[in-house]
Amino acid sequence: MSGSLYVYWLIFALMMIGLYIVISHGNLVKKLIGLNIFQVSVFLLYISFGKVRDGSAPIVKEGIDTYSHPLPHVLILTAIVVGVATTALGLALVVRIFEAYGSLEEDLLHERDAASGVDGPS
Amino acid sequence: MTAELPALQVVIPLLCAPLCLLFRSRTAAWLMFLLAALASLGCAVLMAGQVAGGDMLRYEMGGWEPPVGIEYVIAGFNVPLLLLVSTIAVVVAVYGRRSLESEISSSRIPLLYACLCLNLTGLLGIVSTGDVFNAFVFLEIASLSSYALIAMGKGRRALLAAFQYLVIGTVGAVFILIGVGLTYAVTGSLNMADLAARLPDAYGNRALTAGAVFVFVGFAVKMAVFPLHGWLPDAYAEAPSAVSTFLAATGTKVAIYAFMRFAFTVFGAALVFERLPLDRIGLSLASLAMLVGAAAACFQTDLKYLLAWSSVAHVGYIVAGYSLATVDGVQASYLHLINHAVIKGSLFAAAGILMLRLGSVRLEALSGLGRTMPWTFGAIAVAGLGLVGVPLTAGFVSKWALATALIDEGQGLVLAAMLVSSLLAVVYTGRIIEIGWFREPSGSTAAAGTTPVSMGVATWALVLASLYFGVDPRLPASLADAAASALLGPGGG
Amino acid sequence: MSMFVLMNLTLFGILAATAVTISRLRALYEATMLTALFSLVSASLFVLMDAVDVAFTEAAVGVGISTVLFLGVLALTRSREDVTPRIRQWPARVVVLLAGGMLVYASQDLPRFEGATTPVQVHPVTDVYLRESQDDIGVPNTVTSVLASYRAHDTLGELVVIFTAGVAVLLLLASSPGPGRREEGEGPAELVLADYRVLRVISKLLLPFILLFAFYVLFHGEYGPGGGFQAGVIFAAGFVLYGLVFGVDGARRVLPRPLAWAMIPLGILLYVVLGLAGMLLGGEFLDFQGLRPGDPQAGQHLGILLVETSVGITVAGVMVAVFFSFASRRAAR
Amino acid sequence: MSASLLLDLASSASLLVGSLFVLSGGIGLLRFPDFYTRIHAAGLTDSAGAGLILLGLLLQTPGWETAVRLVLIVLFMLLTGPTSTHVLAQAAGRDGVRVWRAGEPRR
Repeated sequence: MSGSLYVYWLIFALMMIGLYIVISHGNLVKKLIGLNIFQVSVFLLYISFGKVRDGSAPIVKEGIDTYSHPLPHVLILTAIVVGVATTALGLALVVRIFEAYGSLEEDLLHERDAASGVDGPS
Repeated sequence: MTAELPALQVVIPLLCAPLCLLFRSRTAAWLMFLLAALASLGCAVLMAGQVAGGDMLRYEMGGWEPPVGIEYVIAGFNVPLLLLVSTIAVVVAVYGRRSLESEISSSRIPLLYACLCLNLTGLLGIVSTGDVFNAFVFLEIASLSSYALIAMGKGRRALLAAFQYLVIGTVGAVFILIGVGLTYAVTGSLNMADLAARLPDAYGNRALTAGAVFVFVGFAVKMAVFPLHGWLPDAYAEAPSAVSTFLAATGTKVAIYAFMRFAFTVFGAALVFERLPLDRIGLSLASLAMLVGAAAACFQTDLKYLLAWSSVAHVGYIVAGYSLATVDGVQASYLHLINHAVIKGSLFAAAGILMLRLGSVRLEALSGLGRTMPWTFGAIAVAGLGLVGVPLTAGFVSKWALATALIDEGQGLVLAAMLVSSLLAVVYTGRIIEIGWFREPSGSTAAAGTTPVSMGVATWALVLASLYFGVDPRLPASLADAAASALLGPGGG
Repeated sequence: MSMFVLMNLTLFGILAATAVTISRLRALYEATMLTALFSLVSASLFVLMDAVDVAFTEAAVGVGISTVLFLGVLALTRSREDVTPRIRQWPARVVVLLAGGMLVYASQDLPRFEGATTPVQVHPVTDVYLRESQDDIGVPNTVTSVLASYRAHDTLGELVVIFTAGVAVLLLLASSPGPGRREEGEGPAELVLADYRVLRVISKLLLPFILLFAFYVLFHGEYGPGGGFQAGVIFAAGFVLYGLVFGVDGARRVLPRPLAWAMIPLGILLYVVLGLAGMLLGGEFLDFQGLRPGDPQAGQHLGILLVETSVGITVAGVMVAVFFSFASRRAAR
Repeated sequence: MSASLLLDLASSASLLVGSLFVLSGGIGLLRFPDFYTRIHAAGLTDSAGAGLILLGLLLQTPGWETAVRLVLIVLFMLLTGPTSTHVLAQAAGRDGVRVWRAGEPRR
């Protein structure tokens, strides 16, 4: 049984590395990179659900009977788009944050906020 | 035409968003948003009439029968939310015109209205859809637009708040994606009704259990349930006033609805409450949220932060209600959801008026408000009493229903937490009233222009609605009743 | 061990090594390039698992667009990360352990990888998508028919997401004055790669072919991997290349800003109007069967083609606008 | 010796040599001492390695449709690979990256 599960375990490991980067790193760009890795690994998980042994890409041709399932592919196409949309928005925020604070380190940003007064947005 | 309503109510706001971009004029964009809000309200009212008898509207997108295609399902469980979201959108459209103009540079306003339309589209889509993956897509529409809207706040902290929300929110969304994926692997389906039919065979499957956990954790992030509430205070407090009003009254509420929809009509109470101890976890987190949120609200020095923390507490009340998994509990929870949306909306709206006239919503700047701005202060005071749950306000009705439901189930500790939290609400509301009524006006308070009529009217409309729901709670109560019976009844989903 | 397993394991090994290295690297340019590598290798894995459309998109997006955006942002900000304080690692470890534990728990009951009788494969929709679609829609690439017809509403949502991102980026970057921003054209001499003659000649030579390829991908989506989204990204990539080599102003001369901005709402309007047309012709929203009265298959064909086109227009517009927003931010500094 | 066997042999040979080029490019990237020598190794992977592998595949294609695509890919790689290597080297030269001389430490 476990022989057929190796793919899932590998994917889970990748997902967790991504999640770890998101939470543990204080740099905002690095967080977004981690988010990317986390998302791509989840995409791999979905695609692995659709794969059939000896299947081929779900483009119908004469003489081919076994196809992998097209639905996960469609879902992940959508999810990739969502991912890049999030990345673009996050990066735009990063640029603005850097212009406003001069730093991208989360701890430093909070320090600078505290220094400028809790209620006194500049 | 009436058969097309489920699609139209989402498509019209969607269509308005690109039009805002094309016209690039402030007035035209505002009209578009108003049109979007009014149209969705109209559709919601018509659909409420259609499902009043306990019927269910199903709409097959593209003419493909589910589970092959995507369907929209409108029934008792989501009509109240459609009404709520679109009503708040109309109020915010009226309110926001002057408020946004005072807080945002004019070149950005058309884009901002486009984002508001998109946010409305996303929220309505999550509420109406009957497909789990489609719900994820619309959740992302709502989330992305709200990140952008929050970042438009005045200070630089708004940017940071938006970024933090983006990271936490995306992790939550990916969790939902993982959960949906695991469920899909076990059942092969994405349609909620189809899932509900197939899942009982798979009960006991560990992948399914884990999938449910991931979905619930993901939605808990979007709902800002303690301890995943970290993003909420900053996001709500730093956003532009009109945006805070809209998001505070709708954003978390829609996530809560989605949670209930997944829990009761997709995974089913048998999985969620028997195999997973979600009731106990929900009740304990809810109690903690009530205490922590209310206690933190007492220590805030800024009105918007105070209100945002109080939202954390009130999410706790709502979670406590449906975690009981009884009809009374869900009904109370739904009722509180509606009432709290109206009350919190009016409070954030009032805070927006203060922001416009005083340039600040720090509590010390409010001294003497009762004399300089009696109407706005009155709105804050009346709505604040609603937060506490004083009789004759909407807050009292739903808290009473919640307390009864808790007593029926013998949840004494949660009830105690609720009482303590309400006492703390007395403290923080009392502070505002004390500062506003008993202190002498300071220099900055005295120097203020006049409140735009549109903003005052919008704020008071919400306040009066909350009062009306307190005196005559038939409308929200009947909606909540229908919702609870549709959620828990047979064949839901 | 079969060839398939071997290739799988190798690629996963590369992925894991890349991810760990990214986590440890403090130089962000390098981390960004490795992220692109991560995307590329996962695209190879997608091909291995028969998801050619997904692989195509991941390669275009993960390796192309998002890498360019990351690099642009690094050029505007700092490219070095501070040392992560040890105290931050504990919450991360706890969360990762909890989530990972949950996943391992789940994996015990997951259906067998590559199994032909998993719930996913035996669900009735499989047959509809793979067999009946040939009669209902008649498009060989079933991914396209599911994407643009069966689940066209998801695709509309996807388009709205990318539209939202475009609006949000414009809201945050383009229309704001930014510190020290000057009028267009007066900015300090920006780094223009046009000084490199070989690069200039080659990119001019390639540009028409890139745009042509975008159209090929758009219209070939029914028969092979490809479709509106990939086409839009490739189309935008052509202009991004042009913008990188000849500067933002140079690219603006080729694709004026109002045009790029007009493309953003245009695609989405086309999509919605198409959906409403289905409604007016007596079907549901996004029902394409009535587009050609009497011939539902031809109607579906037309619908799918228009869906792909509208997706392509908006995606290209958003990508170009987003890139220009970042790039002109740089010109302004 | 039939024509198909000859084709197979030629294709295998070119695949093998191409793979060797890729391998040596990878080793070079790791072992060479400075920027210029390293991009030389990288360029080798791009042009000779990938080119030979594509040629090997071209000899194996069943129909002309695939062959046309492979030829296009080869052309594309022949245009882009050397260009990027060239631009990288030129940019490094402008930035004043010096060429490594024997005896200096690795950079």
